Amino acid sequence: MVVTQERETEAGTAELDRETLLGMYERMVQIRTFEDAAGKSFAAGLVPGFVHLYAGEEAVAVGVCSHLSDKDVITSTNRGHGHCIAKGVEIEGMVAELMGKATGTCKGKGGSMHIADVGKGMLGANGIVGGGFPLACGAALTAKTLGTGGVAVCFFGDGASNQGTFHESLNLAAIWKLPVVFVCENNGYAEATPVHYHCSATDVANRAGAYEIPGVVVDGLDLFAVYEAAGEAIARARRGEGPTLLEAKTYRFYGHFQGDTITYRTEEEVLRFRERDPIAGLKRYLKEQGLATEEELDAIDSRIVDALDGAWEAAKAAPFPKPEETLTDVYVSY
Amino acid sequence: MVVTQERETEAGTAELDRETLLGMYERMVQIRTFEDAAGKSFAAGLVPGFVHLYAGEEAVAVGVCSHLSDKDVITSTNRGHGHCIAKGVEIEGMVAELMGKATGTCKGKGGSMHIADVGKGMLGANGIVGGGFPLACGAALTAKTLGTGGVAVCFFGDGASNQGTFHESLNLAAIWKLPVVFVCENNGYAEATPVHYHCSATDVANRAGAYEIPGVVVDGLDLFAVYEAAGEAIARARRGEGPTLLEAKTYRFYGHFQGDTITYRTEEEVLRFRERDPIAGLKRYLKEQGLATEEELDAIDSRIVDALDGAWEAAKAAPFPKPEETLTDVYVSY
Amino acid sequence: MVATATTVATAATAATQTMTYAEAVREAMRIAMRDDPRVILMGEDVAGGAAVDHLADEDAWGGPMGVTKGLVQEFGRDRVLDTPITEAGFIGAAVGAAATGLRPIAELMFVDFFGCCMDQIFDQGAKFRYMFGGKASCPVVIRTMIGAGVSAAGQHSGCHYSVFTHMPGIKTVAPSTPADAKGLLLTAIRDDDLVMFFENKVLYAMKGEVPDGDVAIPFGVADVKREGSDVTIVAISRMVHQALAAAEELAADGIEAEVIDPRTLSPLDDATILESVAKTHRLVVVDEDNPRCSAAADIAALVADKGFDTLDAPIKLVTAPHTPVPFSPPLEQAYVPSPEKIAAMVREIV
Amino acid sequence: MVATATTVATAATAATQTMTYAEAVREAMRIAMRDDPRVILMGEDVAGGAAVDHLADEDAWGGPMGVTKGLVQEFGRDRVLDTPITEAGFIGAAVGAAATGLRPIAELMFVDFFGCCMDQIFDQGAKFRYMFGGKASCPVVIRTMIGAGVSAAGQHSGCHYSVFTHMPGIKTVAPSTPADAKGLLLTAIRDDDLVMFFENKVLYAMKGEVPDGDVAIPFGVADVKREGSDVTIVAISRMVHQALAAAEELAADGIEAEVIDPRTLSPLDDATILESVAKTHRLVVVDEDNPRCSAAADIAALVADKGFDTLDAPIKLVTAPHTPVPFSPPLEQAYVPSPEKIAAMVREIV
Ligand SMILES: Cc1ncc(C[n+]2csc(CCOP(=O)(O)OP(=O)(O)O)c2C)c(N)n1
Ligand SMILES: Cc1ncc(C[n+]2csc(CCOP(=O)(O)OP(=O)(O)O)c2C)c(N)n1
Ligand SMILES: [Mg+2]
Ligand SMILES: [Mg+2]
Repeated sequence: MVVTQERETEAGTAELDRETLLGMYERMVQIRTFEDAAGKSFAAGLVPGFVHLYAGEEAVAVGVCSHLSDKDVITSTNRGHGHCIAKGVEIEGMVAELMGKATGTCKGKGGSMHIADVGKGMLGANGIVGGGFPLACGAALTAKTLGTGGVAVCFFGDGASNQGTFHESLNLAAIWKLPVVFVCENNGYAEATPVHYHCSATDVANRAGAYEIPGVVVDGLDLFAVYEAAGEAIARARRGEGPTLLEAKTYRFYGHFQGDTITYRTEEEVLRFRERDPIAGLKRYLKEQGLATEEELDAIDSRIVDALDGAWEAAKAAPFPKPEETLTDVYVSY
Repeated sequence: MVVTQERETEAGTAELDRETLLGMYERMVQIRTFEDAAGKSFAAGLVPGFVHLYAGEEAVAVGVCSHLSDKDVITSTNRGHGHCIAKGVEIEGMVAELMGKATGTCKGKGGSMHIADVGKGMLGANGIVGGGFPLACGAALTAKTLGTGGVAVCFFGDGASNQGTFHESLNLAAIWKLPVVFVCENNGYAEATPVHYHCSATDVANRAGAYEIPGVVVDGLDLFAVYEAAGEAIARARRGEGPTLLEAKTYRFYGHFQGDTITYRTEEEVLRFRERDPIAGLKRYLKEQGLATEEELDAIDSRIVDALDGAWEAAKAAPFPKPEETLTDVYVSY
Repeated sequence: MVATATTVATAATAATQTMTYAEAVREAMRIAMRDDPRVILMGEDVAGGAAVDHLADEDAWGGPMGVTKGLVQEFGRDRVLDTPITEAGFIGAAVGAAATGLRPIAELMFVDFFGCCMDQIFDQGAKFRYMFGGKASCPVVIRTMIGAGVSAAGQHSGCHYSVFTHMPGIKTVAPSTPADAKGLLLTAIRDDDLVMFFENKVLYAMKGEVPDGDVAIPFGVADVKREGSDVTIVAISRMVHQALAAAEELAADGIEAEVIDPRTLSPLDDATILESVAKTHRLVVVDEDNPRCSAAADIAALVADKGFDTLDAPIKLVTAPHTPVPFSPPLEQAYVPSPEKIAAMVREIV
Repeated sequence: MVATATTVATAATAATQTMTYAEAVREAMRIAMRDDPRVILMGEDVAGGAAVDHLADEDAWGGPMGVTKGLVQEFGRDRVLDTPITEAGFIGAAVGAAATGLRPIAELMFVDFFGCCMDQIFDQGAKFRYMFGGKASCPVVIRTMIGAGVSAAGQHSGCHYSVFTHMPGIKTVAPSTPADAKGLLLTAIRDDDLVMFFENKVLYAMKGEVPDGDVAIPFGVADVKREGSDVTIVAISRMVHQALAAAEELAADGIEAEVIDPRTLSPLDDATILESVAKTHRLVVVDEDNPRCSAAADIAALVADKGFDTLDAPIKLVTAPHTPVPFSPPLEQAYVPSPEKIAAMVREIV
């Protein structure tokens, strides 16, 4: 049942025009830049709470979400910034949210672990490992029942693959043929625990067999590989043929959370993956294919940096919510 | 990973001497007799609460538990009478417990769904579908940590195979190589819902692949098939080689609970399985092989009926617990 | 709170029909499902016999107690969904569906099973709106059975509405009569928040007059089930009937008890309780749930603060003991607050 | 209850050492694990870096907050077990192990995750003894982090000990100081029942004098953290320190508050609370948990019954509001009861 996709970087790009490619590049750089800045701002004491950075995994969120529109819903994890950006959540609001400002996506009530934008089909980062699986089934059930043509995508980590909700949701999605794709971001670790210890399956995608649904392993550092496999899985879901379990082997460039001493990984391992940086890879490809020059890409990068700097400046200047805001938004009516 | 055991009824009986065989026959008849009587007593208003009967599935409990001693622990389900009897819980106490008498196994506090006898390694019937999986892992962890040489066996239904605890426990048992065997009693239904609807796997045992542990399907109406497969799985667990998922295809002769109108099964289906009655099969085998005469078996049957009648008489005569007993046994100390 | 006492009065004057509590629950679902295609029902065997070829829908279970019987016939298997035994999965799916456009009714067979799916309830659905800055809602109703009295023993007899009342973002409803069951469930299904709806299994067979048609009862409006001047008894769910029986017994001795049914615990109608205590100067709270951190304690704490100056006697609680629910009938009888115990407690303070 | 005040007194006179609350927790585990080979520790990254070849045990995480750091070095990976993220699985395994001969300490990283494993706690482990007629016990300790104050937001900041206090068969412990943390955890580990042990994350860095050696503090014995005659403040966990700060503020105005730390909520030391109220005639309960069906309400209900005749004023509660925990620092500050709010509430009734 598990298909490991072996592919040339060139394959599958035929359908991708320059504009789309540059759009994906832009999103990936947006995520990277956002995360680097979030890390620095955390260290500088500007961001309270827990912060889990997505840098290194950009190809997954972008490769998947490039197939989605606002009517499609994603669920996310505590490492959710990348999913938010890839799904079109506004950077300004996200930055303000990290700082707990009134102008934040969630008015400062949610913070890094709970950024959500339901209008954009982003059903929330999630502080509960495994919390998103049933919710994604629910979003898919809505799409199916109301015939919206939408799909749901559930992002989750290798560690989450051992939660009971994984099992319950994949079974439910399979028997109901729900339009949902389960995307495992296997970055090798759940906190300090390596996947080969915590997970009894060599590949998480191998678990698809238990539900008699397709399981696919792709190189999560390769945007095209992710894009292609996600495209197939999402198309299958839209056709009403049910769920797919897609596993992207990826890596987080930072620690589990900011403050992690990362004693459990070797310098050598980190470097090995850093050398396969998905953004650098895409950049190389775009230049080699003559789709963009170094200067054009630099210009995109600068634009993103400027916008992000602006977002941080705005967030810093923005007010904190008023204390009485503590009491609102609990119920629609009470 | 899934092995469907094809076998001749004769195979595997070489190791079984007459005494053992008659012991297993006796246990199976004990269970059947117990369940028939429980059903009648429920209808007569002698047994309050919910009652779920095990008749038809005797070969599973007996085939498995014949490999176990008191140092081995089982967890059970809401259909637990058969497991109790197979694990050696006293019939007198069980009957009294069904009636809620002070002389019951649990002093009348538990009832049908919570009969337990920890000293006998019976960690309780369980009113929560899927409740036993983690507990069995815990019992196995005790055996492993203290080096008792014991194993744990978790009995569960086809319906329970969709609970999150199934997944979490099989993964945990696999990575820790716990001495535990998960025995699925696939009787085709979870309440009124057929397994082909609720379970996305054709065989529950197929799910073993997700944990890279052995998965075995056996004919649960065939005592020898169960005995043999369980023996291998339990031996493997005792050798420290980790868990096995064993699925016994079986059938419940009664409804889900007493009072069930059973509209969801056809008469034809029920008859087809009744014809394969595991006790009748064993009886035939014992006679054909010259291991016992009709008269000898009848004598066993009568002995069991007499003992059971005695147990019911005793239970009827026994006192109910005193109302103040409501307040005891909550804590060891408080 | 938009609810007004007028709404309730209107309901009371409408034409009625005699039906059981179970029928009233079903009737509310039927009305709401006819009314709004976004309302779906899901749970274990709520239809029954899914994918059984030979089974006519009218012969399907409709839940283990038959409460949802007949709904699959009218609404079909796309809106009355049998689920596997997968509480976290399907309750969470109901929550996710509610956040994205449906208005699901999910049946958690027994409240005792909440431990299998609580994260999806209190930590996901109930918190979305707040954590997301007011930009989400989760209009899901989780119907669930509570109550001792049928020897269902330690894992099928609890109440535990206190646990849900404790949690912000959840509304909790515990009807004591067929009329309340119907009217409150209609409100629950149309409500935009996450509602836990507690049905007492012992009351399913109880008959009562139920207003015809689409007559909802607002949340946060207690019902004075009996007027009285000597003591206020606040009682929840089935305990309303135990309290009314106690009140009859007391009346024979000239003690007039006022019996208040809060009907919804969150929101709670503080005003009606406080007004009654201001009149009677005495309070007994009757709750079948375990006593610690209970709804009974919660109501006592309310009155010990806001009603303290009107109190003439200690606030008394009559609750289940701090024990699991025992199986044996005499033990279970000792476990559930009885009219005798309630009456005796009232006598202690009157 | 075998506990006596004498035991406490002995503890107080022993030689002490200054250590943090986190160190005190670790120290208790170390002592108990040395003492009894049946005590094991399990949880997510409680060792850290399981099966990472190059990692020396002294460099392993020891939990996300480092609370269990060093234990794997001394006791090895067979007794300090890293688990997958599988709360129902490993908490349930701890429960099953406890029922069959081990004495596990299981770490539920944040109490907010209880929704992932509650069935195994309240419905299995806590009920075994009762349902099995007194013939089983379940000596497991579940350590878990509570509390707002570090912007951990809506799913990592709750308290919710009320939910566990509500449940029969569970004991609940919420230490407020390093000394109490050590002494109570030692008792918890040796206790034969299921114990929920709530560690406040904001207190981990707090330093205090802690008695040397194996000095346990019995359950069910409240500690009077400050004596006073004008009002009784019962405060839980971190709120003890907020209450003490309020008491200092009030003392400047000549109001002497008695601050009582129940230390264990189940069992609860009713007597100490009632005696104090009998002396001060006034009660304020301070609880960081949400207010409905809370431990605060529970204590208020106790006193509104048994202490009613000694009360001269309404019982006041200072709690978190009925909302999830907000992320933004000014909101979170408004959420947690402050010394100012406590002092103001005391002034309302004194
Ligand atoms: C139910 C639950 N258990 C534990 C945690 C603590 N926790 C947060 S992230 C994390 C690791 C998640 O690992 P993985 O799923 O691989 O995702 P990654 O962090 O690698 O992206 C853990 C244990 C949690 N937030 N929720
Ligand atoms: C958590 C939980 N959900 C639902 C139920 C209600 N229930 C009791 S038995 C049962 C069916 C179990 O089916 P299966 O696992 O196949 O076992 P069988 O009854 O066929 O032996 C259900 C749904 C329950 N007891 N516990
Ligand atoms: Mg990971
Ligand atoms: Mg079955």
